[in-house]
Amino acid sequence: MDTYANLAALVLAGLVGLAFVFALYGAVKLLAPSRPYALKNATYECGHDPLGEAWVPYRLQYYAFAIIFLIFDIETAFFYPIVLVWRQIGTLALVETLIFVAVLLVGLLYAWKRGVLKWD
Amino acid sequence: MIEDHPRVGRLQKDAVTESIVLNMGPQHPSMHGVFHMQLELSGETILAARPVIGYLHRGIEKLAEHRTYAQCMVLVDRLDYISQYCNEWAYCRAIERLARIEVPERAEWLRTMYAELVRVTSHLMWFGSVGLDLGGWTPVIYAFIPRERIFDFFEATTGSRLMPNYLRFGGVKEDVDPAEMEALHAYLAKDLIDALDEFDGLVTGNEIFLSRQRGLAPMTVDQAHAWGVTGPMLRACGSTRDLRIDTPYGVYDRLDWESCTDTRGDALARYSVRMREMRESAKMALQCIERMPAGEVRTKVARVLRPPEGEVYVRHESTRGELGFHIVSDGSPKPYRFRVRSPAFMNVSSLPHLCAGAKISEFFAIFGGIDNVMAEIDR
Amino acid sequence: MGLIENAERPNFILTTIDTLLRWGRSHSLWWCNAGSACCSLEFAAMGGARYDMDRIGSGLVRASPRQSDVLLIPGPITKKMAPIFVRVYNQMPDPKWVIAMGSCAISGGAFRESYSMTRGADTVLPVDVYVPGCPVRPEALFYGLLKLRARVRGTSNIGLAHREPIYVPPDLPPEWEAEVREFLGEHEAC
Amino acid sequence: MNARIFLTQLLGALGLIVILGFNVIIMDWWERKLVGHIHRRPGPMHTGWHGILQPFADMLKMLSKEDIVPDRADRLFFWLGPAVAVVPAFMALAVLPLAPGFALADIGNGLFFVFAMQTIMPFGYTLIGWSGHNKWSLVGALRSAAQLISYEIPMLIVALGILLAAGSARLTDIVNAQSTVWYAVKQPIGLLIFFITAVAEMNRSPFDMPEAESELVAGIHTEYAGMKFGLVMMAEYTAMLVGSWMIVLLFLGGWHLWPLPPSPVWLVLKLYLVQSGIIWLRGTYLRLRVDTMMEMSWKYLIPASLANLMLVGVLATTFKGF
Amino acid sequence: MFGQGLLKGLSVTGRRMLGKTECDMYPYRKRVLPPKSRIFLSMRATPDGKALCNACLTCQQGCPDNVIRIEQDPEDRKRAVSFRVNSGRCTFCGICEENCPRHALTFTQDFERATFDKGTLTYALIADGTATGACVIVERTEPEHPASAEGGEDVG
Repeated sequence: MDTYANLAALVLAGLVGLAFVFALYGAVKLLAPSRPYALKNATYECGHDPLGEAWVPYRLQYYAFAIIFLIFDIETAFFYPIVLVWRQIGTLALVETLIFVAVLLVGLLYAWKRGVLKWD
Repeated sequence: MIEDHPRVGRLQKDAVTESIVLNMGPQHPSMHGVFHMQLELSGETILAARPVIGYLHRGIEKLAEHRTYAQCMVLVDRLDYISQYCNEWAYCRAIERLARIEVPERAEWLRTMYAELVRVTSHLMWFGSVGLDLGGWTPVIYAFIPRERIFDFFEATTGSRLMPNYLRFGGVKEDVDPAEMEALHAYLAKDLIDALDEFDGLVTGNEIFLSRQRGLAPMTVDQAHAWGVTGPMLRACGSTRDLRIDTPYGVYDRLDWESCTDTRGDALARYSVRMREMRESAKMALQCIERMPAGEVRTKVARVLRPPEGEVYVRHESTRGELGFHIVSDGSPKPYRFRVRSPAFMNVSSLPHLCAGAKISEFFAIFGGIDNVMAEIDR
Repeated sequence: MGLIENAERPNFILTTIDTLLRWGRSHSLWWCNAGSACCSLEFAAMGGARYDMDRIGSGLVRASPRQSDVLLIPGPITKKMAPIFVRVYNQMPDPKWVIAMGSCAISGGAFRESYSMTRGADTVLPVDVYVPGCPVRPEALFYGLLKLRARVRGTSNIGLAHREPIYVPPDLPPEWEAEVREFLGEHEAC
Repeated sequence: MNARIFLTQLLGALGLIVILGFNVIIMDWWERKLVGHIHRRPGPMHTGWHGILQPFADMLKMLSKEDIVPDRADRLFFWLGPAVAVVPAFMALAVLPLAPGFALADIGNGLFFVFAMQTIMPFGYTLIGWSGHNKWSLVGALRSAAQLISYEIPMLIVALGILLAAGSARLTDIVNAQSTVWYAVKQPIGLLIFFITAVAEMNRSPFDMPEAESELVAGIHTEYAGMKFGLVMMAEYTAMLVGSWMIVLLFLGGWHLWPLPPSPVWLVLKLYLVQSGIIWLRGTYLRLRVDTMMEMSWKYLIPASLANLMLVGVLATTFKGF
Repeated sequence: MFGQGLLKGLSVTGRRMLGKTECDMYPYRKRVLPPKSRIFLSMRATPDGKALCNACLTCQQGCPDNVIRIEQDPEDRKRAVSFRVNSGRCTFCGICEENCPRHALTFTQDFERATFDKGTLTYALIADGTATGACVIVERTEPEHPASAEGGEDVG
């Protein structure tokens, strides 16, 4: 019961937050003048006509970072249960986690040595 | 490098990305005026940079041909509005050499003092804008505090904070009140040095700042000569060229000072040269106040000057580098040809070479180190 | 919609809202600075510790015109720069104001006779406040800002949409147009 | 579910809006004031008593500014972006306790809920930046995404150390575990790393890459005018509130201030002290370079946070009382 | 040690945060500008409304920016009927003040001249032969110093 009430509260908070944002949009609609014309709605680029498109296949320097990020994010999810019951398990948890972290670190080190961790 | 790996490299080549062309400026917060760079970016890396200038081209050189020599002083002030006294002095020297006008002793001392003071304020402005470019708001506000104090002196003695119109052919406009000089002496000797120490504490030793400047955009002396780079930028690559020593003028040969140089040639070297130059200039201004002889400050010159026919080129160490005035006279009260060799223009010509391959955020660190003034570049 | 601007005639609620909004606007005029020349230094000094325009709520210099209220023209408008200023002005959201700072922006000043200059900002933009000086003292600009605040606070916006036509960017004089086009043509080719 | 609980929760949610609005107003004023005094100038001064009405004036002005939607922008995401940035921060506020158990939803997994919400916020920033069809904001958006993926991990790993010590993910339990000694004393390295990553996650200087005023004109919100820009600022301040609230709860003992009796006053006090510290950083430092920032996380913070976790693990295994 | 510079910076700003501010509080307290400060071109006049100007046109001809317009009295060429200054063009270089043989021109320190109307930037120092309110009233009618520009020739 308590869990459901909490969940409902979270959903409610989200809805109220959205309502708040849209209430502000509504207030702007009411209070602000609106005189759009082509030059005003044109893209701003330091006072020039933009050359070319902005939505192009843009080069992401952190493509490799993103993959390592995924690995580490999942790893934290694996950590989560074990740290909660750490005190019950004791030394075994420490040894197991150490091995896990060592493997991860070796991976990170490999990526580092390969130069993946260089933003370029 | 990941690209060197046979498989990964191929993958990256297969992923087709496009470069975007970005107009940076003229309406941009850290373009120090209305500079316009067309950047071609791949990701955040600059592939090519094309500077576009002329947004502040006011035609000063042409306007000057329609004004008398004295009236040109107004334009010369506005040529480089951060180092006005240096400009005025260079122009006066050109005309004085052309018309063979003697300058009284005290006037030379006064000119030297003002030129060094303006070097301090100019470098303070540069320091503030470097801080602003690198994302800090505090340095620029702090830099304006000593600047305002020196401007107070300028205003009290010459009548204007920025555009003094103070130097005259054959001297300066009027003598300076000794009380003002006393007050300035007290300020330069202690408070300014304290402020500079504070800047060092705030920025110079800051690891974030060092990580952004160290080893960035190195330049060798040969490159600098090839691009016509002068001034603190040139001295930062190891050259000792300083017109105040090489072709002495004013009273520089009688002052106890040394030219600041660095051998690293990177952005940090340019920074440290300018920071040390501020202290040297303050020291020189102090010596000028202490040793200044009494006497006349202005020789009598016809109100409408008609220099004899001929031409002259004068080199002057402005705050940004070698400022040259080439003036051709045809004997009339107006210059026949008025041409300025602007240091900032030459310095900024090195920008496309320096920033190719840099990141966007590195670009601003490089650009700040050049210390350009658009008014002088565009004229 | 624009409740205030499109209103036909004032009533109690509208005037109250209008007064509130005018108060808000006048106390938070943010700058759009296209720092062109000497006067922009004095503008920077006005943000500095001695004058501190943040005291009256105008301390934010927004880089993007979309977020600013006052376009400051701190120097000469050359013919090459004029289209840029017009574009930046037009990209600011309404309501917006323009301050011409210094002789160059008022009339061309020292460069009035030059071939490459416009003779003042009002040839291309609707200027609200003229601040004379060359360069303008920070205090003088501060006074100009106070005057603008008084105007913003004192002018009712009710029914403005009916009274004032949309500001149409002026066409550049044909001879400049040709020059600008010529320049842009070369420029885009590179 | 009965109506009374619903009404209470609705009131609570509205109360959160009050907290959010109050925080934005106070922080807007306090930031300008504090940065002003760092700059040796008074900051807002003449709008009300010491400029206290300044945020209201700004808000009224933003409400009455024209709302520009560029022609080439993606209209839907242009509208949605600020909402995606504000709402998660708002939902995170719902689980943050002000006093023992006094939160809108004191859920058992509160710690990770807050992290989840903090992770959604940069999506909002990315949407904001991408939707404007402006190159400046595009660069800012991608920087924002890069920042997220770099600083998320050390933050989570440091939080694992707290979980390990507290044995519960309920925020109230974590705070109550610090009734005698704060985790700031037990895990100082953790506090340092968490502080750095929290500042980075809330995009504050010296990690304000997505906005980067002097580099990318106005960064992600270059095309945002009027109240939409105000919403982005609101999201930023709320993120700052959530981030410093987490620091206070996890490391600074929440409502505990030994030897004084626990009270929400201490929590609010600590909250605003931490936020003032973040503003102090802004007044002092230059911006990091974006690649330095990324490498700092991967090369230093992640190994350090893993080491911190292992250290805490060893200590917890060795000393039962830790 | 790494971090030393970071801490140093914090100490600098922390000290400043607690120190005094540098602000002038402009609209409430006005700083007295130095008397040499060139802000507002005006003219010396006697209490009975006579301006010191003798309409020699030196200032008008020497002005780089055509700021000054003087209209001479056709009967008495030493008397100006009107003397108008367009401060919207002025660069405040002080050449007019310096060249004035009678030291009639002077600068006052009134800088609060921002205006909504560009036309009001043009003001008269002499209108209808008498000095206007923009003039500074002085007791002496004779110039303080003999003309400093002796030996100079008129601007051609």
